Amino acid sequence: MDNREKGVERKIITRDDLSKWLEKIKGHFDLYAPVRSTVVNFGKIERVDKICLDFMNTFLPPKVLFFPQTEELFSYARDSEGIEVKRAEDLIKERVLFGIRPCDARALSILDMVFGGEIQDSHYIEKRRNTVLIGIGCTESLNTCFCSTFGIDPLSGEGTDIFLIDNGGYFTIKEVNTQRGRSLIDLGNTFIKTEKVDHREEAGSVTVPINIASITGNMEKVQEDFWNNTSDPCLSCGICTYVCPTCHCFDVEDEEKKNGGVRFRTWDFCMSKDFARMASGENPRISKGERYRHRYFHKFDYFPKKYAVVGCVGCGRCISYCPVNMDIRKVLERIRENIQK
Amino acid sequence: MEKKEQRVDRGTEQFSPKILVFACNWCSYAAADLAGVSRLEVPSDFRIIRVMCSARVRPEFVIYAFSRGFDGVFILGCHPGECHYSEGNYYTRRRVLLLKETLQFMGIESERFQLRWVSASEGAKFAGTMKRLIEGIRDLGPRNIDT
Amino acid sequence: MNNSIYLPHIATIKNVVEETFDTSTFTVAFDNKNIQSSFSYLPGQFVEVTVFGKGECPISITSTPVKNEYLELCVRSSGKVTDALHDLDVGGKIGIRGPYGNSFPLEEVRGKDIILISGGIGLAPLRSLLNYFLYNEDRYGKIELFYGAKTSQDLCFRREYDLWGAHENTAVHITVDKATEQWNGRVGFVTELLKEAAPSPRNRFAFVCGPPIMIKITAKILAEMGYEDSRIITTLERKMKCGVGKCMRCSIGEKLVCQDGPVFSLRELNEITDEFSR
Amino acid sequence: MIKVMLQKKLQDRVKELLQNGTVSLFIGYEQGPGFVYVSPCFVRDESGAERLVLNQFCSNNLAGYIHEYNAYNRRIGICVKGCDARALVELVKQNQITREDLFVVGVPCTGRIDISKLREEYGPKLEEIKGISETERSFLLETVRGTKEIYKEKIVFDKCLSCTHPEGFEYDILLDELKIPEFGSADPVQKRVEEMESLSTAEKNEVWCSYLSQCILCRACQKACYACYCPECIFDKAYPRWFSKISTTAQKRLYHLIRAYHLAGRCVDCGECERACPAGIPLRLLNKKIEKETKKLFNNREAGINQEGVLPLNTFDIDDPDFFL
Repeated sequence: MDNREKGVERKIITRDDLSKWLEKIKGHFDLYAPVRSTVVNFGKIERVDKICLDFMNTFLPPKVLFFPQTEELFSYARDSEGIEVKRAEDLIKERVLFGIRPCDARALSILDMVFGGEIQDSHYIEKRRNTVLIGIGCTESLNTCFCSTFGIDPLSGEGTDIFLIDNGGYFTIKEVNTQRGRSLIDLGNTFIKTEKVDHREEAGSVTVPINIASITGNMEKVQEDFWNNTSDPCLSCGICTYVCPTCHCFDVEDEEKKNGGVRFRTWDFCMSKDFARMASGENPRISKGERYRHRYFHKFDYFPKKYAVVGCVGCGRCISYCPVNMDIRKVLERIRENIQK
Repeated sequence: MEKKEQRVDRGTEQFSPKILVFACNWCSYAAADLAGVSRLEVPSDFRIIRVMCSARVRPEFVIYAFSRGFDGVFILGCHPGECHYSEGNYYTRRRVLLLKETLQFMGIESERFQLRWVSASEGAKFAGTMKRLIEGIRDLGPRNIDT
Repeated sequence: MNNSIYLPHIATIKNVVEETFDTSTFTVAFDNKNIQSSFSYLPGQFVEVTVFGKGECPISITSTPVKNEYLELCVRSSGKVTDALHDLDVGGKIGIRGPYGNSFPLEEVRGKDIILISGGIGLAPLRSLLNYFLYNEDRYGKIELFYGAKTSQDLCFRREYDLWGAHENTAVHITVDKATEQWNGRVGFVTELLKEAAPSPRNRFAFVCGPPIMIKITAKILAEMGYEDSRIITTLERKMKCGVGKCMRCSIGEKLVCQDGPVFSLRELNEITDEFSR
Repeated sequence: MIKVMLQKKLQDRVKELLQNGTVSLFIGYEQGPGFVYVSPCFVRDESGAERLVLNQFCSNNLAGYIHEYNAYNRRIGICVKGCDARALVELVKQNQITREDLFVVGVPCTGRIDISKLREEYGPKLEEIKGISETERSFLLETVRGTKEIYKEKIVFDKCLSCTHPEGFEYDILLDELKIPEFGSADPVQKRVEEMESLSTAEKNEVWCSYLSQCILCRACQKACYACYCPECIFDKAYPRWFSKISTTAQKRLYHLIRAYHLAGRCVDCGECERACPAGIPLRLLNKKIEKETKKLFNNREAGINQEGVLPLNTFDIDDPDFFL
């Protein structure tokens, strides 16, 4: 399918100019973008030429920037008079996150609902408020991508402030969605040109979507045996939850130092045996099957019931990093079959 | 993010290390007592934990101590053949040697982790050993504390 | 920026009463008088108690919100935080945030007869409720407490049974699983006690709190007696961290114990498709 | 061609085993997401045997599952390569299972393909690969764009380059003769250990810090290990707490040190930890170092080769080295 349009007027920025623009942004904001070491991850940029643009999906999702693996909640100091509690000082400087994919942008909007709402988690919300998102569309895809299942358009900048599309030699500025986005564009005015280009807008081919509507809401119909059998190869490690852009379960731990200490919150994974174990020794999810079931229910049943959105965005990270190659798509397909039975 | 914690004795301007000592109840703990009773000069930079046998010290204890920022960990036990439980210290010897090598490999100087034999009657040896070992740690300087 | 929901307020332990060998009731008050006077809660709610350096755990409030000068927390030493709490003496500083969770349906049961069934430390949240009922005696009908513990040494709030029983329209039935020499009361499980008394389900609500297995058995017995699911009310325990519905640790089905609970009617629990109903 | 026959042979044998009740569970491999991705497969009835696959991508060491499923099953059938049998030898030696509880199907192996190496050799589009066959020296990948030949040495796991099998292990069935494949190059890990040893402590620290900065404490390395079977893991223990999830370098170092040390003399070098690691940390380095030291210092043989013997830290020798005292 060639939907290459000829001679369409578009705002574009060349690759070289993009670096200059980002350099300029870096002068005003803290810039975060994908960097490659053994894996590609979002990191703070010291030098613009370190930014990795030939990535598909980062190893860790962008949630690390808003809900880090380990985050200080507060510190306390003890003296003869008592205890004083001091909230962790979060970032004040505004940040720009460059290179977020549409699936991850959706994931952030899901996390917004979790950490926002009636009771606001200020640690997350403040970081979120202070960050401008520059998205990049997916003109290519991995064979693990299945975002279209959840109605995500790999070429739409929903949830981002600015949305670019990589056209090889240059980037098209497809969307500028917010005031904050516009002010960033203003910074790059000298680099952004309006030109007639042979406009190419092709989404990467994504796996055939799964009929998710038939699954959510019907999860109860799945027999118990199914979970025990499906979870058999699972090692109960934390990879799938840690690399998941929407997983948000956390643990709270104190670290005592001399005359004070710090309380941290850390990521936690529900596949861990002691995730739900109480002090009394009672464990409501003692078997691997029950924990596995809980993970799927959280994403495809509890999320829709509570926030009216599925807690999965089809980024495919859990598929690519699973040490035993368990495939969430395959499991969903089997759940669907099981429901229909 | 490596932080170097400055622990300097105000009086002597000398680095005062944080050291943990595991001492066997039947020998070196008594030796420490003896050293004290005999009013021998012993450096004061260490904290001592009494264990029932040097083999009681699980390697995790040592690794944990290092993770909590200790500059040195010493185990003191009975001389070979004199273990109260007949052979505990032989096991310790193996474990310690292997752990020393592993620590070194992971970037923690093996000199920071030491094993010595001190019997109950060797108060002077205790004082001398501690002095020498702590001097060794002073020479190494503070450990890079992981944050 | 001191607006984090995770910040505890400093409170001081004012008094400690030993209930059993591993359970004590702590009377605590916030250091900040304004927080203390504005701290309002209802029976059934809980607070997150911080022992600094050890961590945080959810504890149900056992005092009744008629006096705002202090809070009472009945705690069994069963983990890192609760052990550390027991090590603290009068004057010790702890952190408290809350109150969290829903409360017992106080309005719904107005004018009704009530039975309270509890085992062991499960009396703690029910004590708050019982005292609330007794304080507002005119609004409620006959109140009966069925309480059981392993031995007479494991009974909590021993000093208060007579006080409760002295009220008109109130009955207190105590039983122990295993008799010791000092005990001359009833011996047997609380469920047997309940079966014998067989309070009629007419115009009556049942509140159950205790170990999970006891809740399950009691709920079954009550159902056999003819109690409707919606009239059997229980309060649950789950591992909890945040208390405000973010950490997802306390979920039973799509419900979160910290927000949608800890008080649930059996009907609500039966609707949840999770471990509990299985 | 031979491979396809073996796969059929395996399916038939498993069907038979389940039919006559010899085993109640068979652990093998099945197709994962794409031809090159293989998942462990748990077969409980004859019809499931069809799912089993056997090819050069079947690399998981399935021995890790035995401990978990042993209690619920009368007898477990398991598919092992020569190297995985080492884990079985160790599990028996460590009194975790009895040999009679297992039905061991030995499968021939000429080197297993490391997906990350394959990705480097072939490129990222691994889904194009639809089939595989092999010659003496190379693998022939059948792809949508024709057949591609890649030398074995280039894409097999490091551990395969120094393949070892246990001595005199009795398989219940052998699908084909087990041979130790020979490759032109040697396992690079030994050399890397030596390189690491030659660095100064500060440099070592630096190298590890850079590795550890990638670690996300997901503990996949531990869960994938056949030898991590403690009912209550020290890292899970709530009270006393040895390990917290606070992801500092200190915590990560503690984790990796304890994990590696607990495997002293028990590590069979199956490389599952390194394969499972999503961040690409070379964990075999640490295991190999410990193996090397136990060999050098205590004259200990590699784990899982010999069916007799005691774990090196469960014993001692009066003449153990004491130069460090």
